[in-house]
Amino acid sequence: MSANVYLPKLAQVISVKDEVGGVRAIKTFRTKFLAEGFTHRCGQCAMLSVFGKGESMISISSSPLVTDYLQFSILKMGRVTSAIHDLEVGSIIGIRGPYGNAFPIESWKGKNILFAGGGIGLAPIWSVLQTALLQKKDYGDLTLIYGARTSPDIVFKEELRDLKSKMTVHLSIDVAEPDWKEFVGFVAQNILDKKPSAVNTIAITCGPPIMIKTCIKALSEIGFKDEQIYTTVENKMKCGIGKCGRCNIGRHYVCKDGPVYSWAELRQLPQEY
Amino acid sequence: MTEEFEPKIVAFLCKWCSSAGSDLAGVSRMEYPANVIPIQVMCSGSVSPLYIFEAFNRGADGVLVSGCHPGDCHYIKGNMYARRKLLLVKKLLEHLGLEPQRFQMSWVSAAEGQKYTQVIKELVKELKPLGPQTKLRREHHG
Amino acid sequence: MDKILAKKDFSRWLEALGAYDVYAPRLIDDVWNYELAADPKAISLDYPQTAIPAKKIVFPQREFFFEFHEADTDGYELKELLPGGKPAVIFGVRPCEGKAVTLTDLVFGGEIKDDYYWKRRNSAVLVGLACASPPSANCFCLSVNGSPHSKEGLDVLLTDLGDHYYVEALTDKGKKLVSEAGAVFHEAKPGDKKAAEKIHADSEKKLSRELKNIKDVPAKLKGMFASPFWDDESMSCIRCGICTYLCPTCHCFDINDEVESQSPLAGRRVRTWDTCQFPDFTMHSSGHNPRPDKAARLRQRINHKFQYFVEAWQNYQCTGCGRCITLCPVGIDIIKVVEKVRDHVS
Amino acid sequence: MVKHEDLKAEAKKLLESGTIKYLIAYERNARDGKAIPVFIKKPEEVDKITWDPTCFHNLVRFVVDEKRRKARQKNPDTRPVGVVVKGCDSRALVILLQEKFIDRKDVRIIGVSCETTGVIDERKLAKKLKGQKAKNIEFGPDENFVVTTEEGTVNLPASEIMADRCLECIAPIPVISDVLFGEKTKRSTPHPFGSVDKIETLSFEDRWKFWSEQLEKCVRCYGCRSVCPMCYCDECVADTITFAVTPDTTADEKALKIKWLDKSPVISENIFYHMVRAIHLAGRCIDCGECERACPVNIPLRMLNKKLEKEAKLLFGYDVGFDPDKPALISCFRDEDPGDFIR
Repeated sequence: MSANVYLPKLAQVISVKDEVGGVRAIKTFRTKFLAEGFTHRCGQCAMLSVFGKGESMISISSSPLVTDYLQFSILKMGRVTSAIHDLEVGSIIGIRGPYGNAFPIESWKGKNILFAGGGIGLAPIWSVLQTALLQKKDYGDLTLIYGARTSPDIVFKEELRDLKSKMTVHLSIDVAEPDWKEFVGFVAQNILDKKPSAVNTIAITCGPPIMIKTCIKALSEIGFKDEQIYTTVENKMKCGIGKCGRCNIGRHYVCKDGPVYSWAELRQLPQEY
Repeated sequence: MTEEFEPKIVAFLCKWCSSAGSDLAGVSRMEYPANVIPIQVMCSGSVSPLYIFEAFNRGADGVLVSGCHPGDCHYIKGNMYARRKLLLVKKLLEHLGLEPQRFQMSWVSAAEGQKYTQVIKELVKELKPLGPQTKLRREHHG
Repeated sequence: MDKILAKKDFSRWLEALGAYDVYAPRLIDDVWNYELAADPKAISLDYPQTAIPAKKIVFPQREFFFEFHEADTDGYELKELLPGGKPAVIFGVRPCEGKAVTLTDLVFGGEIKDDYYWKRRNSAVLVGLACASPPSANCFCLSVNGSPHSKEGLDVLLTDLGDHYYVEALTDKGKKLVSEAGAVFHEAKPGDKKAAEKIHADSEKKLSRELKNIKDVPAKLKGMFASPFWDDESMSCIRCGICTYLCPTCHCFDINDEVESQSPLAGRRVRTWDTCQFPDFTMHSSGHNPRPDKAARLRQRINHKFQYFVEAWQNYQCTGCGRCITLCPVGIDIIKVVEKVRDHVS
Repeated sequence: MVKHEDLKAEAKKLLESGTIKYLIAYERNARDGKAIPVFIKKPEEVDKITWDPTCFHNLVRFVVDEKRRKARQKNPDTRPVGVVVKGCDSRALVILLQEKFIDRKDVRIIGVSCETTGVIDERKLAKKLKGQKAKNIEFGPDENFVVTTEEGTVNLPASEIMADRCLECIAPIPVISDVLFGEKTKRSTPHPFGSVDKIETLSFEDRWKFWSEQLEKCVRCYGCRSVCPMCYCDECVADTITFAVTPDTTADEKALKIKWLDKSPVISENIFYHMVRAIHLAGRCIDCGECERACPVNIPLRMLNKKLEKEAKLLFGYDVGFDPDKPALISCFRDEDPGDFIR
């Protein structure tokens, strides 16, 4: 098979989990390559192909240390993602990648890591979080501050429940609900409320664009310097290899030079994302 | 025996009259060629030019829009709007070079099962000599 | 050694190129374009600028990536559709388009190669024609590190000496092309060389337009990202794709699936040109659009060519061919816009 | 003769009094002496205004842009915009009023009569000048254009270099305006559908050969749609590049949206796009000829719309763009509309 970069490798869906129902449905898929596939690093993405519909760039949410499947959590958004949501176990899907840079997780050894996620933003964080958990001794303490619009919108519900035993987890929902005990408000407000220490800590924040902007402001307020804050940028992508010219911010092609950026790097680029 | 060309005709039939007319033809066991792919519409006035262009784009050899006689329209004047709009479509298609027989209109009421079969027979007879419609058809190779 | 080709023997060279798909400029409905040459005798290289640049042969507007169809084992079979057929030889490529191809090479090259582009690019032979006089009213190649007789990206450079061409074979592909009909060419005499060099020198003085000292335009652009300058400049833009589709260095593309039959599913993944001037180029499926209006898109077109590409490859992504000026329906002039950026006082 | 001073004086009056937000007019482009659209905000800039045979743009296109821009602004300046319109352009305004896309109070119309001539066709002029570059073109006496090139000035008969749209023009005088410049001369147009009649003499096969060759050249740059004042849909049904999506558009709406044609510039998709555009311009196209001028590969697009304009006139007695209160062509009918083609 030539290394033709546009030719997807075929993979089979081995498990489908309904994370969130309703109009903004989210499902988590695990896929296994039919022939030889590829390995990835935390934060990298892959182009998922549904033949006849098109392609969509999705971040790989499983840890690179997990080798027998690739996991993708997908929000039902448009033509391709809706087609992916119709797939069942056993369906065949095209995958090409891995694309983009990765979180520099090796350079964070010995540091604490704070994860600030919103809605589907937990997916790109999950690969880093799982990797850090599997190498717990190499890292300081891990904290997750995660929020969603409503409690049904929370992703990885079961995993979050048994995560509480391994690391500090603060959840939040935007609007109060009768039996909701934890924080009510936006993730950024939750950060200001919990005030995690910025000493020797790396912060990663992913989610809708407005959430990222408010969280970065909140993190800066509680002492995080620009180089300590990392995020991923979601732009429309078609080729995934920095050729089709679509996803650029300034001279950077997000699909190749991103999607992972430190706030120190991102704030130098034109604010066009 | 070389296989004789059988034109594929997409027919937009108004639910209130022509479609009922075609049902009457079927119920009465009337014989007529099976070249038609019927699409029921609420009124001939609701047939957008897009449907007609799409039918030809997907390979239809002929398109028929059949509605109610003037005065019979369930929505009073839908067929009158269709008469004007689809004549413009017909003129445009002919301007581009599509043979006039390929796009036609007819008035067929719910009671005219016989006329429906007559219209289809004539249509097939006129389309057969023209052969397959390759002008507006979507090609995939090359 | 350089060679001489009598114009009357030109068609004999073409006739010897059976192994190639021969493209040459042809006039159809008052518009010149590179077309497959039907009759070698009818080709003449006396023509102004083509509407669509030579990029359309190396990077065609529509290209198949692969075929997919549903296999019976409820999987899919993919059939790669790499470009094949005879190599292309393109006659009459202007030096600005030759250089443009070297710029698209940078984009499609790098550590991840685009096989489709390179299959055509590696086999294509570009026969340039030096511009004795500017082919368009808006040529400014000299202002963007180019020249009317530059050899960049070309395999052969012809210079019109009146009744014969001065032929310089520049690359192996060029030398091979010349050797296809070696007998037709004669050794160039020193007088011919001097004549050609004189034409080259003279042509530099005849350029129709220029864009002076734009050294610090990239830095200026960096500071003007949020300036209302872009709203005023883009007021008359009508958001069509002419300036980018017909630009020799624009390389943006789209990838879509075209379905031939639904069940069993069969179709092709197709690459087509795309342009940053269309709203859906950057629009997320949520409706969020980082470039919501035509001011942002004009800014992107200018920044990409005079800042981002310069930062990435130390070269302007504009070779001064002037098509976007000539063909813009509302007269937006990239030279004027860049001059205003140069003189902009924030 | 329309005097530039009158135009400038009117513009200055409107700008100084603040009745208009800005004026959309023509300015001479120093590069090649031809007119380009200009947006004049301050009274002292009125000297830029020109009126000459190269004012071929239909400026009503920018009235449509203004409406879109106003819709996006939080508290927009609701004063009207001034716009200079020729006879054909003014009928584009009539259509926008007829379709309630704009209100009469949104525009302050400065009408300019083409009198007995019109605007040039750049390609005809270039052929006539055989390589020389025109530096300046003015209206001249008794239906001549005064063309200045490097070699000097020459009087060319207008009819030889005028655009087809003007040779077949049925309304040289603006049908709607707040102020009108130039004589209201009557003009007889012997064959207003001349270009279309040529096609009708061809057989169906020859017509198809002509149109398939022409529309195969289309590169789908959408210059024809972008330059057209009648093409103001937020989301074009034929080939949406705008796709009006809001945060609460559901995924299913987006997924189930019909993709009428492929993005590939092949004959079947090109012709589908051009047919949809032509049929959507039936009874709306006022033949300003800008689509044909903007087309970089020179496809005779006018002839598609002109055909439907002719049919609307002959079959339905419908005149396009003269009366803002009349219903649209396809939202009215007459009992005596032809029906002989119906079985």
